[in-house]
Amino acid sequence: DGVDQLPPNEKKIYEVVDPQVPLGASAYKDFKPKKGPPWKIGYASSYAGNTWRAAALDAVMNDLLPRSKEAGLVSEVVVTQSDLKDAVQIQQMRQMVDDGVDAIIICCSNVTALNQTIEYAYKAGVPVFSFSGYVTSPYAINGAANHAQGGGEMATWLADKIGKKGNVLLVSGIPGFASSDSFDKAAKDALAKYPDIKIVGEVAGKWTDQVAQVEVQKFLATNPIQIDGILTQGAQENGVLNAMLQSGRDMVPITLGGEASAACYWRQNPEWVDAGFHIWPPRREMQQMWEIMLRTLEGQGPKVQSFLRPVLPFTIDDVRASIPEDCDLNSTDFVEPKADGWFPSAIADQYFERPADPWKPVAK
Amino acid sequence: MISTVLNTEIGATRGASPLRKHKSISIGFCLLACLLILGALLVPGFVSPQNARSILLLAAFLGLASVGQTLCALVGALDLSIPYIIGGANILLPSLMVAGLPAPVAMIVVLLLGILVGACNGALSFRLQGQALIMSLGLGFAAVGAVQIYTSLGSQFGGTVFAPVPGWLRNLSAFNGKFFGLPFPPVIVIWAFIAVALGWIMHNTWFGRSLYAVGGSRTAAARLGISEFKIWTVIHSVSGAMSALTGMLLLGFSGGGFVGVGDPYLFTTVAAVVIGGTSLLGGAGGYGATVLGVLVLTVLTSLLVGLGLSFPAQQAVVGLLIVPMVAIYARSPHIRNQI
Amino acid sequence: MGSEITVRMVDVAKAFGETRALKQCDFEARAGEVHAIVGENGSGKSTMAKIMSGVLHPDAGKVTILGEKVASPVDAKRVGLTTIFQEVLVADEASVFENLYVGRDGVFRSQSTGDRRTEAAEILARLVGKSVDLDQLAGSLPLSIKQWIVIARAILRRPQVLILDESSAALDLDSTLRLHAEIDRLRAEGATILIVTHRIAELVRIADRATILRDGITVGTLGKDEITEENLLSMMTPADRRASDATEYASRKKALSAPLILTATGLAAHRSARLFDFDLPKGSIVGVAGLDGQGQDAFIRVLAGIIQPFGGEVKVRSVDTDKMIGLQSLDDAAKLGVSYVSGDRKREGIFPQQSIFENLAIGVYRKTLGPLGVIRKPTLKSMFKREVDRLRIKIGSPSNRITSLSGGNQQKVLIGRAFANDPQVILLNDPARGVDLGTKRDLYRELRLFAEKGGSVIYVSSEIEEFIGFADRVDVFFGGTLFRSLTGEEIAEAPILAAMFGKARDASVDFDLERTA
Amino acid sequence: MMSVTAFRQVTQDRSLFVPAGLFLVLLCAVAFRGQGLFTNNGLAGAILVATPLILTTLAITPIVMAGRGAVDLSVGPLMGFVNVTLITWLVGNGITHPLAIIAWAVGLGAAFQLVQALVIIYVRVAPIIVTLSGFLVLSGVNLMVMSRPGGVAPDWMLSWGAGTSIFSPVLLLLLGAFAIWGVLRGTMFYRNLRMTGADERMAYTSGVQVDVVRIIAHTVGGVFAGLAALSYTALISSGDPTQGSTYTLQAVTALVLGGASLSGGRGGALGSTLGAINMFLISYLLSTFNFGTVSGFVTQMAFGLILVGSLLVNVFVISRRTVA
Ligand SMILES: Nc1ncnc2c1ncn2[C@@H]1O[C@H](COP(=O)(O)OP(=O)(O)OP(=O)(O)O)[C@@H](O)[C@H]1O
Ligand SMILES: Nc1ncnc2c1ncn2[C@@H]1O[C@H](COP(=O)(O)OP(=O)(O)OP(=O)(O)O)[C@@H](O)[C@H]1O
Ligand SMILES: O[C@@H]1[C@@H](O)[C@H](O)OC[C@H]1O
Ligand SMILES: [Mg+2]
Ligand SMILES: [Mg+2]
Repeated sequence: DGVDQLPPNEKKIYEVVDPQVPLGASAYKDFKPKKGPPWKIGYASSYAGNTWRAAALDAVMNDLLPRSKEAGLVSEVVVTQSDLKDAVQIQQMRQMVDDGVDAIIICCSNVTALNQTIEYAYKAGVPVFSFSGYVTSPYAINGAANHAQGGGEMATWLADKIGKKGNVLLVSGIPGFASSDSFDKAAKDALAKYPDIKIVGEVAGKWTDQVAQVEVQKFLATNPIQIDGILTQGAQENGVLNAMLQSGRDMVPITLGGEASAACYWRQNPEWVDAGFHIWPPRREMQQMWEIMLRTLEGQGPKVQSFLRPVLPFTIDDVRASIPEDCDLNSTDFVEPKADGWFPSAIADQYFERPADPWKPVAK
Repeated sequence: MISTVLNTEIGATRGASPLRKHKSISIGFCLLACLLILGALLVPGFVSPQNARSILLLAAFLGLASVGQTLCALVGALDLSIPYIIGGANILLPSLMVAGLPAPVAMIVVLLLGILVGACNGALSFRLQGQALIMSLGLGFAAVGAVQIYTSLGSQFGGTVFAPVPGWLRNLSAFNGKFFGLPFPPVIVIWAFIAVALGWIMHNTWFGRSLYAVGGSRTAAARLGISEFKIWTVIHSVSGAMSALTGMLLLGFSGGGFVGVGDPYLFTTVAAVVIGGTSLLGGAGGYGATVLGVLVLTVLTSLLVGLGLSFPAQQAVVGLLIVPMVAIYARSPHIRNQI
Repeated sequence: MGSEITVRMVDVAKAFGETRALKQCDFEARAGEVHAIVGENGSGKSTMAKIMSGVLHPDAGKVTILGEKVASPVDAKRVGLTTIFQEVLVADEASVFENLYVGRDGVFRSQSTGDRRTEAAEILARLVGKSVDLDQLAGSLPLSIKQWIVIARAILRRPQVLILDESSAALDLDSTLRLHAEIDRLRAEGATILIVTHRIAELVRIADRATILRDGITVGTLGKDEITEENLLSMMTPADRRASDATEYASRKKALSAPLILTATGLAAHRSARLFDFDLPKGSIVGVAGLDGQGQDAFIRVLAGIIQPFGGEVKVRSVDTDKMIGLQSLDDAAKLGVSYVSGDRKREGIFPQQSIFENLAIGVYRKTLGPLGVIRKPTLKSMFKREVDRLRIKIGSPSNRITSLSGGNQQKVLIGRAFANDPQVILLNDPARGVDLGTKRDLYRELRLFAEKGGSVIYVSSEIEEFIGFADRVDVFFGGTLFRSLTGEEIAEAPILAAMFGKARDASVDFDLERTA
Repeated sequence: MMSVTAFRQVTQDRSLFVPAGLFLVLLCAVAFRGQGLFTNNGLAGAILVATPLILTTLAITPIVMAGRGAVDLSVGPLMGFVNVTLITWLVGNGITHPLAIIAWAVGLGAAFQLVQALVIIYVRVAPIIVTLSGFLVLSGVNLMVMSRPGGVAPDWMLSWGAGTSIFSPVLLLLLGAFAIWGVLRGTMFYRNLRMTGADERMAYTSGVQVDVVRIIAHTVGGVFAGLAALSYTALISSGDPTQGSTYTLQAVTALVLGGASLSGGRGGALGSTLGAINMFLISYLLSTFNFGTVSGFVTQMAFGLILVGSLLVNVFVISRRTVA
């Protein structure tokens, strides 16, 4: 059941996975929404302070919502933000349910804290979609990159890049949040395979450039030791990069997750690294979740609880193609895969019992 | 006869009294020395120009943020708006610059707003005494909320502002900043200057003496024509100004506006004041003591980091040390002795 | 007499750091007596009281109260000892009723409160002279009623031993009489009453015996007939200190004809009180008397610029221009050279965490400020020395905290603060409260000297004795207004008393000081 | 019955005017704005979400009432400490019996507060410093016990967090706390507590065992903190080492909104409860507006302004006492 129902090439994506990610069958296989389109959607975000969340919200408000309105699928999106407070997010979600939204999208929260609330929504006929991270509730649908795979691949890349030996600083996201933990765990496992590589420090960058910069600076200032490479999660690599630049130390390889600012530095210093990874493309992840949501509301019957995407490496040529020569070192944008390069509809169809084009305007 | 006795006594006690009176200061110095020795023995690279520079830099931020807390503690108040003003200034400055204000103008605007919040704080809370800290918390919430709403308008970011930080600001407070070619960031000098000036002001001006008077006895001070209202307003304004300044300087350090930069200063400023030996009940202590408190706290943290303690462990150790440290010099008298 | 001994202290010693508050204290009190404890400021009276109450523990010696050891106020409560400490300890946030019965029960155990309310209402009515709402918050009551609450709290406990540490210091005469009536009642019931007071007159009236403390040593006990001012003084004060003080002083009529330095016209210190005028000739000493709450307190605060009058104006002659200038605020007062000394030094006088030097100098800083409010310290040192010498303040080091001084010496520092400003007018609001006789005499002498050199003094006091042979004129307040001005021969106990009770001029007073309420 | 005494208290105790008034205004505003709250689910959810804050506010109430400016800063991390140890040490080791869990929560809360009380009394360091130290220590220790949010609450507790019935176990926790308070209120302890807070020297010299009173106040506060931790654990069905700390400021805010005085003597369970409920209602009310991503900031600003306003009203209108 669940993932087993998927075709083999999709099943492959689930081979290296955070064991906590629920892989069973979806509770929404036979789901029918309370009422027909246009639907009212709730987006209960837990945070609004970084480049990534901004891009994701932008994707909803300026791309997905207008298109869905035009297609007569969605009437409005209610957005809330809880400043990383679980109790507040719980209250906001419950209020959304009580106010009659038809579906709720949440983002990358604590993996268990919202479960009771998700069940509450489910019982009220409101499906909950968690994107860019999973929750363990059987009543949610998760959609994201396979962050464990990403952590592993980025760690392996870094290890190779620094010659399989040396000191590594790990800059994690928000400890305890789904994708952050999946990433760290897999990354550490991968680095553990190199006996000469040592993780000499671990700081939390909170997925925010400014925080990452301060934390890394403090670390570098108080730890005089040599650092040979920095393994960081996404939406904060530019902060890490700036901290290195300010420390006056020689530049070392840093893992890149798609922030256009850090990518710009790479474009200007092509020798610095040789690969980046689409592991958190905000607009694509949001689009993926949105389409899953539309399909579910349309009654297409999702087969699995968790929709994982493979992590895609990108090269300096991809960077050159998406940002100009005189790019902005302070950009807040992302280098992302092409619109259908992340979750193509042909593949998406394979995840649903009764696939159809989610964007097809409804006949009145 | 009495007068001759007195004369000799004035002479004799000059030397002895500062030590006795400033027990907390001497203890602070000892503690600092111990920590430095421990660091030198236990942590390789602890005694190095780089480490000294980074300790002083981090201390400078904490020190600047603690100016207001010290002044407030001297009248028995606590200013809980400090972290919020720091955070607010940290995002407001870049956002004003993005909006097209020239940097100096933007900085003055931020500074004035900081002073304004502080002034409201003092003016509204001087009657509240014990509740004053909540007033400052309320105003802090309101101020930071308003700033965040402002900076989020027309942007997708809440609580962060992405804007290039001017090079000179970066130089002021980044690790690799230079002070007239010398290898340390100017913010350290700014802090030292403010500390010396403040210490002098507290002891040699009417403002300083009135501040202690109000902290020691409100009514007695009122009888001398010292306006409690003015004192509260001024010190809270200073606190607001210093918080705004800290927030702006931190921008040069963090490379972008982030409202959370102030968070660590909520209780660390209080800890620095308390460890320094300023009573939270008012009337006794001073900024000199706080400077020591700040250094002790920063060196201790650096030592703990060097020993490989994680952040949570550092926090726990600092917490554990506060009570014994305060117990050495600031135990309250037994109630038997207060009758 | 000859009844059982209820309080016994044998060879008690107590030191606070280097200060030996009690060196050798032997004391006995019997059931059914009023026993006074007298001594100079800092001689150890309060320390004794606190030891008996279980608040402080002696370093050496034995203390037994009704045959038992008392190690805490809880013990004291158990054996039946109650102390009224000098400070008025009342919880503002609690009702009168709660204040009266605080500490009467165990931590969880409670006794029936049925009869308590009637009992409380009764006693309070008797003491205050009118009924008091028991459910009112104590914080909203005037100080005098709070004082009564504290006394009522003690009396309600029907103590076997009652200690009053200067409890009458802040009471006016009428109230004192009611308190004495209460004390008599308790004595008659066989209780032991220990009173600590500096008011010799009071003591002579009411005490059966008096024990004298000097420098922490009990130097002797006097019987009822031996209690006289001379006896007390000779035992309290070392011989060398006594000799110099005894110069007599005659009321100087001519001082009153000097040009006026301060005038108040059409003054209303209370909302509905009759308006009055007041004037102060240069170089004179004017005493202000009155029962509690008759307006004299508000009056002197108005003169000091602390509060605004309800009507009328105060003018003071300016030193520079010789013109009369309005005084409306503390700032005006400072500019015009009007200094104020409060008797409530704990609340509105001292800065407890500051040094003796700072406490004195802070009154003068403003006069010597340089640009930007910078203080000029060097000039202050000589000023400090001058004042300390002048008032014979007993201090250790000037950098010691002011709280290291005894109450009387703290008060002297505050008076020094006022003098140091070189004022033209000094306003003293009951400054000798809780101050011993020797210190008082020092104070009178200095004020006289000040007046002789052209300074002017207004002196508010609740003790009539203080005016006699000291003031050039005594203004008596009654009903919120200036009722009578007394000069020359009229400055004597009977006329002042008469005026205080609102009796008209020349009416003879027949006032039974021993009357019971 | 509860409501009658409550009513009498409101009319008698002026410090309750502001919170009660605010409560009514907010209630009307919420009723006007949205229907959601006054349904079974709405109320059930409100109880579920608001209970941890109400109980933490109750937890600091007796401590603050005991005076000496004893704002207990440690309460938030203490709640977090109970929460993470419960999940890691008990549930993590297979101990899930309800009695064991409840005893642990209540016992640990009480024990920690007892230690703080002893330090305050015998080491004689100002309470705010002791609790600041407690705050730092526990904030650190919580992350050491559990480095990140996670774990699961025991099975029997999962249903508590559903929030679909008003009469849920969470409500029982709340009522339990009120019951404890009600019992204490009837004893002399309560009066002694008020007296100690209002003027400790008076209480001491009058023969109140102030140390015992303080110890009990802290211990009771600790019990409430334990109950708060249970309700919090039920809310998030897991452990979280970071969120507890945010409750400190919220609880202190609620306490003051409820009309208590941080300098002691004034305050009570009713006021604290009203204060905490008002905080909930404010954020509920604001979420009925679609402020989008700035909603958090609007809420924060509104909290601030309402706090300022209610303090001012308290000082300038309600309090009769004049500054001499
Ligand atoms: N808690 C204390 N700490 C230090 N010194 C003290 C303390 N209590 C009293 N003393 C000192 O002990 C001495 C005796 O004080 P005590 O209060 O008994 O005097 P007193 O006779 O009551 O004086 P007064 O008439 O001024 O009230 C004084 O020198 C006083 O300064
Ligand atoms: N903790 C202390 N440290 C130093 N000195 C103290 C302390 N407590 C009291 N004293 C000194 O002891 C003296 C007597 O103390 P006490 O509290 O009895 O004053 P008091 O009786 O109220 O004074 P007074 O009767 O003169 O108004 C005070 O004048 C004070 O200087
Ligand atoms: O999922 C994460 C998202 O929540 C954060 O904001 O940015 C980075 C992502 O990994
Ligand atoms: Mg005394
Ligand atoms: Mg005395």
